[in-house]
Amino acid sequence: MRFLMLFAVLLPLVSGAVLPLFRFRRRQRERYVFAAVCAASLAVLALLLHGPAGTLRLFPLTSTLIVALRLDGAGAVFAGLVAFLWPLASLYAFEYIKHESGDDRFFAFYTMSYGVTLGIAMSDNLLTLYLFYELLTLVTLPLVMHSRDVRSVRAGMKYLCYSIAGAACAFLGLMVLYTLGDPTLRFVYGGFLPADGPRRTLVLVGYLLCFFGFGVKAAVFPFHGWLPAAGVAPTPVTALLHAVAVVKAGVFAVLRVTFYCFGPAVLAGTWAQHTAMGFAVFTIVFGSAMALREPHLKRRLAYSTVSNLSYILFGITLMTPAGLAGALAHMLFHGVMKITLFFCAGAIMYKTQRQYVPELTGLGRYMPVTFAAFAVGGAALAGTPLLPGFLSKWGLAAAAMDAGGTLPLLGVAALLVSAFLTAGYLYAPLVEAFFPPKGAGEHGLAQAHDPGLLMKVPFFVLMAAMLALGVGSRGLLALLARIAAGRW
Amino acid sequence: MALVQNFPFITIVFSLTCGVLCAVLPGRGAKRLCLGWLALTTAMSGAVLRFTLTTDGSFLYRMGKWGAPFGNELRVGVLEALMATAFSGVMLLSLLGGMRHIFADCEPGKVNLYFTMCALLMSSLFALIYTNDLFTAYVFVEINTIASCALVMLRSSDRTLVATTRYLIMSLLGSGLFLLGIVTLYGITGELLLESIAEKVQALFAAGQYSLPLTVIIGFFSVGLAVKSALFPFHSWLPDAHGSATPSSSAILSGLVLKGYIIVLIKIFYRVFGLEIIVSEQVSRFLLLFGVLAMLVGSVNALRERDLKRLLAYSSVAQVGYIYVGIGLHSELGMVAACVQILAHALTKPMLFICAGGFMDVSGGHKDLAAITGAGLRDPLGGAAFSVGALSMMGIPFFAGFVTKLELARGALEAGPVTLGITFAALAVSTLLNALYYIPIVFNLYTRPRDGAWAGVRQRYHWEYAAALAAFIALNLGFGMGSDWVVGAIRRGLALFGM
Amino acid sequence: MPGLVQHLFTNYYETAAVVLFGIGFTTLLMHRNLLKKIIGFNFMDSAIYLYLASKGYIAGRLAPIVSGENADPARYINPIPTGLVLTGIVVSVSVTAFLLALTCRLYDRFHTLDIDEITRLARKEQV
Amino acid sequence: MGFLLLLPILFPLAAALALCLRPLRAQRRRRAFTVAALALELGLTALCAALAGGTLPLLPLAEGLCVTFGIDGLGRIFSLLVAFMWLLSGVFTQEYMADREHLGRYHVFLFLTEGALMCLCLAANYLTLYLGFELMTLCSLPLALHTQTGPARRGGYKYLFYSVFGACLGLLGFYTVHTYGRGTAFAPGGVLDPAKVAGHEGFVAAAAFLAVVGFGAKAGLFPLHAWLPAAHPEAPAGASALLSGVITKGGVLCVIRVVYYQFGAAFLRGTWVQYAWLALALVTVLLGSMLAYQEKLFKKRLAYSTVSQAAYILFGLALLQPTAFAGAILHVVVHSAIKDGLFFTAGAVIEKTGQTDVRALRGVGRAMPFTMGCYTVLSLGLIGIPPLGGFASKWLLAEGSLASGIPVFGWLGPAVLLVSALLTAGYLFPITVSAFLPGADLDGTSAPPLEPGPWITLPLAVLTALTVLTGLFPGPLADAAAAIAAALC
Repeated sequence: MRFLMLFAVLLPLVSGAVLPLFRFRRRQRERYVFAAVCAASLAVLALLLHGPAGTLRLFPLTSTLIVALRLDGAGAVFAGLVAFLWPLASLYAFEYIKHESGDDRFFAFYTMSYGVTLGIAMSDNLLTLYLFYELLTLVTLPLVMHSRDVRSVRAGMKYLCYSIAGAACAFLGLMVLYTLGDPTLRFVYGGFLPADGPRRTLVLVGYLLCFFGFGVKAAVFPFHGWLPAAGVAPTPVTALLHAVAVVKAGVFAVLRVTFYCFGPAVLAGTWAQHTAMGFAVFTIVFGSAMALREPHLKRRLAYSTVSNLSYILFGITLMTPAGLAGALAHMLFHGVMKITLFFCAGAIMYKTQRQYVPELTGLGRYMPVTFAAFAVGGAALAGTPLLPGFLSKWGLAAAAMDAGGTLPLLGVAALLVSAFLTAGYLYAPLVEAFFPPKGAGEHGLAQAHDPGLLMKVPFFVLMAAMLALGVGSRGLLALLARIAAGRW
Repeated sequence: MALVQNFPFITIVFSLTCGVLCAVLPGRGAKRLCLGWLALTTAMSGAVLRFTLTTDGSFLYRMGKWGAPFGNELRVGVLEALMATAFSGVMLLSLLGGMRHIFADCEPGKVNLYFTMCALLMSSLFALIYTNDLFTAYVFVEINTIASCALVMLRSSDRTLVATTRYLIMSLLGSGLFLLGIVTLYGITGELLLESIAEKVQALFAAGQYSLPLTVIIGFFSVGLAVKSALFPFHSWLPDAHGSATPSSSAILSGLVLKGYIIVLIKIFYRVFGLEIIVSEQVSRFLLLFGVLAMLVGSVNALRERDLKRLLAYSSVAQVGYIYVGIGLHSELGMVAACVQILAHALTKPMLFICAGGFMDVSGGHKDLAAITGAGLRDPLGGAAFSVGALSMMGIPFFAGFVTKLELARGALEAGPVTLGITFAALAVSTLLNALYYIPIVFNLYTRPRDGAWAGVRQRYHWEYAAALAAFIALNLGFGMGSDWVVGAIRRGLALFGM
Repeated sequence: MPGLVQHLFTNYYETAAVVLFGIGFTTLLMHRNLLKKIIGFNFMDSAIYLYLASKGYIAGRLAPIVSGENADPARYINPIPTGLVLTGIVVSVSVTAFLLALTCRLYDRFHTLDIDEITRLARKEQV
Repeated sequence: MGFLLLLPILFPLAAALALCLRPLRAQRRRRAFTVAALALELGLTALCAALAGGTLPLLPLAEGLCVTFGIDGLGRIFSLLVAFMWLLSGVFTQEYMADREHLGRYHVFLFLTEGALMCLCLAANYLTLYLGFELMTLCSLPLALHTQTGPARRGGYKYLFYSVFGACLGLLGFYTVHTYGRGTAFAPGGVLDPAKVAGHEGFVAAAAFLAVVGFGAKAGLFPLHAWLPAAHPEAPAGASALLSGVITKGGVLCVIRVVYYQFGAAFLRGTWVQYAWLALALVTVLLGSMLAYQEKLFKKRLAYSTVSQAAYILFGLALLQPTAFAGAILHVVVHSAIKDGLFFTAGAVIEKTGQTDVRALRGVGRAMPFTMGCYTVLSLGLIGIPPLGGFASKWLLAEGSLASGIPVFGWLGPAVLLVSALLTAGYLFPITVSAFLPGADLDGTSAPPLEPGPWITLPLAVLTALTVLTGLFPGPLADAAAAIAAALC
């Protein structure tokens, strides 16, 4: 079973890397990519069903620092999410990318990032995580810069700049752990730093370095700028990477650092926790507010991601098992919801070349499936009961209320304000699309229609998934609670 | 005395001889002799390294059998042997990798002189590594200077002429200060052997005498060697010299020559003054400060540079800054980090320069960033090696640069809060800057040029180029993954220094 | 003050060396003319050799080439400083030669000895 | 008989789905289907009200989160009210909107909204209530937006954002109850756990207040009332009637559930929350009346009137006193009937004459005697003239207020109610007067008869009758309300 982890990580990496060598035609390439992605996803599925398998040590870098894989509860959540969404996004990408050039390069890196993301999920220790984290930046950069025009290159440089700076800071935090904690950096639930160890200030500064360093990918407030800019990438990339894989990798890394390295025992109640939580709370409101005033649909969704990622960070920085459970739930649910919304935005762009919210006027009638998916996703994200967003927000808020204290309560307030703003920025496009002003010109709409089957299938699957998660995730939530308590 | 113990002396002296022989041989013959000899010295240094590791000690080698206090001595420990092995290996690979350019760039009939200079340079590097007295150090510093200037100049163009002149003048200033330091130290102590000076200096220091002259002397050594190793703010000559020379020269100069001087400085700091004095004289503060500035200034300049080789040269300025930061941490861990960086950079930068040469081959001889667009596709091996180098420079795990970052951060964590803060900030910013100029280049390398320029051009691989790059890649990865062994060796070496 | 003056006059070798070194160093640094730079460099080196030679000689001791019954190292002058001076002279001669050769070639090419001017011209040509 | 609870909720959804899948384009068939379905829904609701009991835990979403339905006295009253009003509105719509656009969409959302309201009425815990509230907002939004004109869209947006904002405040109440209570199932007297609350009284009280304000937004409670006059008048009259007459009562039901069944009347009695709430309610009463008084657009005037009248109910609830509670419940029913009727008349008048300004309605009484007659009766009821519906409820409210013994508000309330009643007369009655007695200068003899058809007049007649009946026999309803109140206060 342990080697299955290696298989899941290496298969997409290798098959992506060698893809350009084959000089495929389009159909062949699609089959090849889909086969590789599905095989990796099946491997992940098998791993999830099998439960925790031991550690697979790959390469020792030094006697203590070892690149190793291990799948534990938190990793399984992330891996499961990614494994579920990647095949869907691939289907979507096959159709979407048809009219862009450079398919080989695109799919090569697209497949490789899958392996890297799984690597992050299955990291056994912080070093391995850091390694894959850096790699993720590098393999996703070409995807951001895919179209090679000035805007995308600039966005790519911004992305690179933010990510590398973040990783550099995180590395320094890693070194603090390495020196003051366990030099193997192996993840242990509850952390491996002694609770009353020496050099507390350094420890806390190290935590903040890690938090903000990894937080860059999680788009926490002062470091969020790259995410809306990166929206120039092709939509499958924005949807999968900038709503799920990359940003969740950042969140996941913060989770690992908080719960599995420094440990709540060391951090809870310190100024470091308060700082981190303060920034998360602020970002929640900030991201939503920015989304509300952003007319460009994809950038609006990106700001929404900024806000929602901080929901998760907020749950993590509560540093209670309940908070972690809420965070994990939101990590899962947000992934499903946001990818749906991005797919919708992409389908609209693909079919009508419209990118701004006011341009959506009246489209609802012509692209019913797309907008139905948007409606479901939007309602879910706004926190309507019976859809998944409500559950995770409820979990987060309940955890915060249990934790008590000014900042957590402020966080609850931020969640509510953000829910309100979310409704504002997601329902508005829907109203535009379904209830256009009377007599609004409908020219150019006639040829607008729902995208082809390959893009529609993900819509249906995702809608079904959202409904299912909304009403049937009791067992899942219980499992997440167990994971969050360190019992998996 | 075991046979192995003669090897250091043999490598030095026979390198000189080899240089002389090369001067009278025709080009191809000189090449064969030089390469063969370098392979042999690598093997011999390796043997010495093995010997020191197994005996776990250092030994002295007296040249001319004169005893202290008069003689010239070599001192061989783990660290010296390690450096010698690495240096001669890198020298060999750098020459191999840039061989085609050497023959293309040198004036016909003068190719053998290139190998002469290489042999002389190698000899001086060995001597700088092994020397145990200031006299030998001075002599070989000068040989080193002249040989490296000649290496720059042998690619005959106006640009190299000017660059060589500036390089030479700066070097002369540096060696002048170095010599002044030696002389002043001799004036106070009357000794030239490192151990003997150390004894006297310790006594003087303990008695509180001559504290001002001692400070001035440390200043002479530091500034003199800093000029020669292009520490900020004395780096202005470097981009010209390294940017305009033939790829092998750039590789050797960036990878080895700069480091040779730094090794001398480390020796003087450790074996003459001892950490205590260095710390109390606040010299390390300055080194740290200027190291940090070098890291930033070098990188920022590199970021603005559009010429690949000059960019790499500026990157060297930044990388030298890392070494000085390590020294400036004034702790054992810091010194380990400095030594690691010497090796890591010696393995990485020459590879990048050789790649730059390869890219020039497939881009019509141009070396500005716009011209090499897509060069990675036309020269896949070069592209791969350059990518490895770039990742190493960014400090990604698995690559050599990561070990430096790791050790430097470890060293910084032992220091006080201010030093820690400065070093951490510098590390973070520098990592970022490195990524910002290396990653776009790598990206550019794999972008097909829009205008279809150089379509159909492919690198015609010669075994020398291919072998050199393959070996560099392997060494870089090996260093990154086997750093435990290297760091352990360095630590033992430093312990033998009398830490 | 009188003490200092007296010191300066007693150690006249050293005083002269320091003055010479100062002249050489400033010439090397400040002058833009290559030839003057080379001369400055020679001044500087000479100053060092003077200083070293004066330091290396201990009155009343034997030159290390004298051998025989007085083989006690304590009775010899250390030969290394002298060797250092000799080596230094060799080095400086060769470096001077190298520099002069370079200067010739630069003058041939650019018809000027001003290093800044030369740099400027070379850069212009490149562009 | 738990599953019976699902019938009134799921049946409208099924009807909506059927309409979605098979749009009935022919007017006759759609008319028959709609009326039959709404009547059947009323029957199902009655069946459910009569037979069902207990609770039905339906969907366990997570630990401590389960969508649960149940029925009690309050639920019976509200669900029957909803089903009844819906039927009338459905009937009214058949003629009123016979030739409008997007009728299929309108009907689908009409059914969906009914289902959402049923979910709200039959909710047995906070989660289900919140679910119903959200669904109600989302499903009724298309009704408000229906005409897609500029003002309608603006009003719709306002409606959406005010409601969502209110829901967010309600959600805070949910979180609070969940944290400080013994679960969130509705129980008379509240579920707060004193042991958990101890030390956090201030926060819990604040959360309760915010929840009241939030849910109160749906009932037009100041300061979140501004959406109501913007959204209600722009919808088709059938929808305005439901929005004003019934959906505002959804907000009232939420307030009742949260205050009386979650936080508990005892917890809030005498606290600043109660006083602030009372103050807000009274301010809204006056504000609504005055704004209605100076408003010239007919439907907008009615919308302001709703603001004022719904605040009567909230005032009664805020007193936390059994008599006032009974009065509030009574007023819920009465106001529903009257406001529905008034909007029907307004719709009919506007539809037939094309005039939206009240000043242009001179002499309408001659053209539409029956409609305006009903209007007169209904407005008398709203003013509170005995023996019509409004009188009994207002009487109970005033009585409860005086009996509550709350300083200042105890006597200020009735005074404000009185002033508001005068204002109500002031803004409703002149229309009647000018409709029937236009003055000598208007030549009314040639006015063609504009009386609408039976699909409009019938619901109007029913509502007028209901107004009279509740005025004449308020007893059973008041007793039922008093019985509920006894357990709560």
